[in-house]
Amino acid sequence: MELITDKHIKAKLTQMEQPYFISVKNICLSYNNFPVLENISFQIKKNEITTIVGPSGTGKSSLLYAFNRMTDFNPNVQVTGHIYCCNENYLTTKDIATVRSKFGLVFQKPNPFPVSIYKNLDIPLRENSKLSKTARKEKIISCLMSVGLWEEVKDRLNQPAQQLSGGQQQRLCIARCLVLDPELILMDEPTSSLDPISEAKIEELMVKLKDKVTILLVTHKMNQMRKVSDNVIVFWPKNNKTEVLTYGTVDQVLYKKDNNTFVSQYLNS
Amino acid sequence: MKNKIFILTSWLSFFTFFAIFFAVTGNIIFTGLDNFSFSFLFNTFNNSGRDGGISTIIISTLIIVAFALFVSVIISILSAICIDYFSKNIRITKILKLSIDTLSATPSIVFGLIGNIIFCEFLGLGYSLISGSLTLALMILPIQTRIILIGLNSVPKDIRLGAYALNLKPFTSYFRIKIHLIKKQILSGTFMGLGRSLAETAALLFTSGYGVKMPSSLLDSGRTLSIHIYDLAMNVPGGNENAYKSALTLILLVFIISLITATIQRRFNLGQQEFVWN
Amino acid sequence: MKYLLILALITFTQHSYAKKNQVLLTGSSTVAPIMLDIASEFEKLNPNSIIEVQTGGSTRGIIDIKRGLSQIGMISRALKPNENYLKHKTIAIDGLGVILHSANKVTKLTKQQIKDIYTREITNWKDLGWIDKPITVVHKAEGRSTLELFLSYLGLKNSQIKPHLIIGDNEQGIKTVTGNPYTIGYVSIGAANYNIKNKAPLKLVALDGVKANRANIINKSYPILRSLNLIYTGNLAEPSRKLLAFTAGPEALKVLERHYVISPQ
Amino acid sequence: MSLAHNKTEDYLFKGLLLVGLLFSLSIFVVLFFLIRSGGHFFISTSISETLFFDQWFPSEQLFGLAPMITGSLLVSALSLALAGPFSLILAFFYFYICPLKLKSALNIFMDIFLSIPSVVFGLWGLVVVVPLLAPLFPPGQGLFTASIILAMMILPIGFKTFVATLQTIPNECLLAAKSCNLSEWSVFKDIIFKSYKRKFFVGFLLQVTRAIGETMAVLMVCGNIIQYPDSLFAPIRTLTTNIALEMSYATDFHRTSLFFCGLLLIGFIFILLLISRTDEMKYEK
Repeated sequence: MELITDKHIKAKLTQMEQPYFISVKNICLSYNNFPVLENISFQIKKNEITTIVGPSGTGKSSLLYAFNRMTDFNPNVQVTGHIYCCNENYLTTKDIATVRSKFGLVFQKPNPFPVSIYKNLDIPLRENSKLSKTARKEKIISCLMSVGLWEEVKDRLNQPAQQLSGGQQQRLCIARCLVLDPELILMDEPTSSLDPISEAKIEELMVKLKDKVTILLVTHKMNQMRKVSDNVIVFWPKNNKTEVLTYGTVDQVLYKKDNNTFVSQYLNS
Repeated sequence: MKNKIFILTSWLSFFTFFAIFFAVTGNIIFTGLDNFSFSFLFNTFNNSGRDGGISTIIISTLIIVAFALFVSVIISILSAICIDYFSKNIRITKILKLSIDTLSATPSIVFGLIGNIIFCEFLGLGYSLISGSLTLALMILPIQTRIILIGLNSVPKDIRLGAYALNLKPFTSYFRIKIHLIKKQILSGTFMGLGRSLAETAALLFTSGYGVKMPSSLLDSGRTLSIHIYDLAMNVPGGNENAYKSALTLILLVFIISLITATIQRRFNLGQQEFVWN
Repeated sequence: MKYLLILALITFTQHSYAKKNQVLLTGSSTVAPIMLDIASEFEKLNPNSIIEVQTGGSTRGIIDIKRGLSQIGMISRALKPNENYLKHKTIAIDGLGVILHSANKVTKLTKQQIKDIYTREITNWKDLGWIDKPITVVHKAEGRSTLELFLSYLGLKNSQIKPHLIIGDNEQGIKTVTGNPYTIGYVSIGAANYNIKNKAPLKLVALDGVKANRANIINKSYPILRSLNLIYTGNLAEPSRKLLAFTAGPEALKVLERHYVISPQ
Repeated sequence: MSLAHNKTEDYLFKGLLLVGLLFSLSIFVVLFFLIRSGGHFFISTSISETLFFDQWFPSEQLFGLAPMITGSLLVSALSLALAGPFSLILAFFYFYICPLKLKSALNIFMDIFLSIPSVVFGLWGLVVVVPLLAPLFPPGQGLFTASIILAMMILPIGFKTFVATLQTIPNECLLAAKSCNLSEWSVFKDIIFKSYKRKFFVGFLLQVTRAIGETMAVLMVCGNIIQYPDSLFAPIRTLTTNIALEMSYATDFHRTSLFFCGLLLIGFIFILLLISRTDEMKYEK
């Protein structure tokens, strides 16, 4: 039985850590009651890129999906804990619609809808907002411009999205999240299935988007982490459970004195 | 708001299906169950079906359906691969697909005629289990080919390109790689074939005949459950009661088989995956 | 290609097709259930003989006999003049009864009344002394022996009859009539009697005052009668001849009794 | 891999391919035998006389098939109109909305429904549906009852094929739809229906061809009267019921006319496929 009710934690939180946009408090995630994450806590600053790194299998992507409440469809995943954003626990609220529109999710493999490019953005927009047709068109054009796709696709908007290249498709997915003007974009190894050139474009795009939206990135690529992110959270397995080893700004974490050898090796690879 | 109506109509369709289902099967179960004794399943046929059992009929049904499925699974995989192999050449695929579709659309009564002429007379097999099951195989072949073809077409492009890149011989690329990907379609195609063959009456009437004795070989005439139901319901006065009982046994048979296939699907996780997020 | 296929099939069927003491009967679907029972009685008495009974209709019985596919044919009508090269043996006599729903108040019909009903001169039950409801006329499909018998009794051609519903076998006719109280149809008396015994809401109508019961059929006063015949070509193998003799025997009589048909003696 | 091993596999594959090819062309074997027994019907009676003539009395050498053709078309069209959309929505419900526990139950019940013999449907129709409809719309048996029974029979076929088509949709695409918080209706309308319209065609095609081909169930509930139906509840006769009714008692020329009905049915379906083939080909190019 929880002694401290949500209200207490929320009150304490608001006056102490105002700059923190999202605060994650003791998340426990278990995959058909085999514990993967054990009370993980960290904070995400607004308009900054936070990266979660760590060896594979430590449940990074699982946490990301928990943010967007995708775990509700999987009966054998149990998530408990608090994700506070604008004093609302997003993990347990009933109003999934706002959670999904606030937290956009970009998958590892680009997955545009099997419809035309324009429709790919128009469908979610029409579904989640009451804008008129022309207003929607402007928003879509502005999103396509912000992801740098507009020049490439402006004359073939009605062609199926499958005909775009891998990098373009991933950028279309990012645009699809942007169209709902989210506050946080979750990216699950967005560039792992792309060639280096489009990977560089995506990274460049992430930095550009920083002023509009906060980004939570999960990646294996250390140079990408160094190049792009502002602060880092390191997940490290300890007796088959994952715990947050260190977190802070990139330079704090990288040049910390007492890192054990494996961690520094891993971080500087 | 539209979404609410849509969800409502889909739930409605779900319940109407169950309503129809229980209306039809309920009628069978209700009339079939009164004084339904298990001896009905085991003792043999007498008094033209009015009060005897249906043991011989169940056995000849299983033989016919099993043999038909056996033949049609192999041939449908081959013809699906053949269509997929020629998919580059538009003209050939067009002809093949057209012929498969026309075959799948041929009415069962025409299959009865054709089976009678080809298997009973031309090949001289006469009224026998084998001509019945071959006609059945011919009938369920197109449905299975069609579903396996859907599977083959949905093989992801990169696996297909990978096979070309490695310059694999067609035999290996089909029988060693792609066949594992379409196991699910093969199973669901076989099951649809099974369902269709158990439900078939018109075609078998003229091919596998009317025989009620225990078939000693594939060349003996044997009567399937659905023909037995037809004969009792339509031909033998007073056969109504046993007709419903045999219909009940048929439904129990199918229920058990569908449970088995459901467990097979779950054990080899052939079933279609849910939206597992990782 | 054909021989290859048969070879493949025969390899795993050790059963040789033409057995010496096998008798194959094909033909009318009304005679088949009766012959099935007689055959099983026959097999109980002489175990090494195997009797195969197949349906397919009277015409199939005649075609198979002509082509020598089967030893004995079953037809539910008398032989036509152009078929007199075949020998026949009547195993049973069955009448054709006009059936009504049991709620129907009409009990007897004259030949002229039936003729008017089937050619839609009379279209309402109140003309026959019942309530004011349209008559639903149930008729049989082309080619059936019961149809030919009924037409010859009424002296009409099939194109003159205007039915509301056409049915195939007897049981379908019985179910149609029991389903709708305002219908009139005709089926074999044996089938109708069996259903009446099983409390089906059905009744047989007296034709021109002659009630449709066993006595009237035996003394042949009932107007529409038909003989169920076994037909064969001249040369008969030994088991078939024994089977033919057996059909007149005491066990066969009990089977005829069960099927509510009358033996020819 | 040794070269020898390679060679035998090639021949093996060629052989298997040949078997596959032969059996996928087995429709021509069927046509050959049908024409062999039903063909010379053409020589003696002109086509126009049979196809557009409405008197069918074989004993009096009248072979008019027109009413039966209309009967067949109407029954299958009406049953498709009833069962087609119903099975599509049910398939989508099964695929996207249905909670996990209900899914296996629905699947098993659908399999049972698929294997109920058509005789049982006919019997159920004759014993339950017809007495219900008889007082309201005499004579009870007719076009409407036959279409309801047929719609019930072709429902599982549509359901199975639509589910098989839906299963080919990549999983990520649906995950993306969920993550963008799309409602079920927009997923169905915009994503699935818009892009998979052609693929659903196969399901409808299988349904309508099965409806045209159905015999036993229709035989018991359609009234079998040779006429153009004047109302929705008027009795009709389809080509298949005609064959079933008269096949066992047809003498030589009548028998060939019934084979000709079989040929006509296949011709029907052939034309139906050709029409559907042209636009499916456009989609594949």
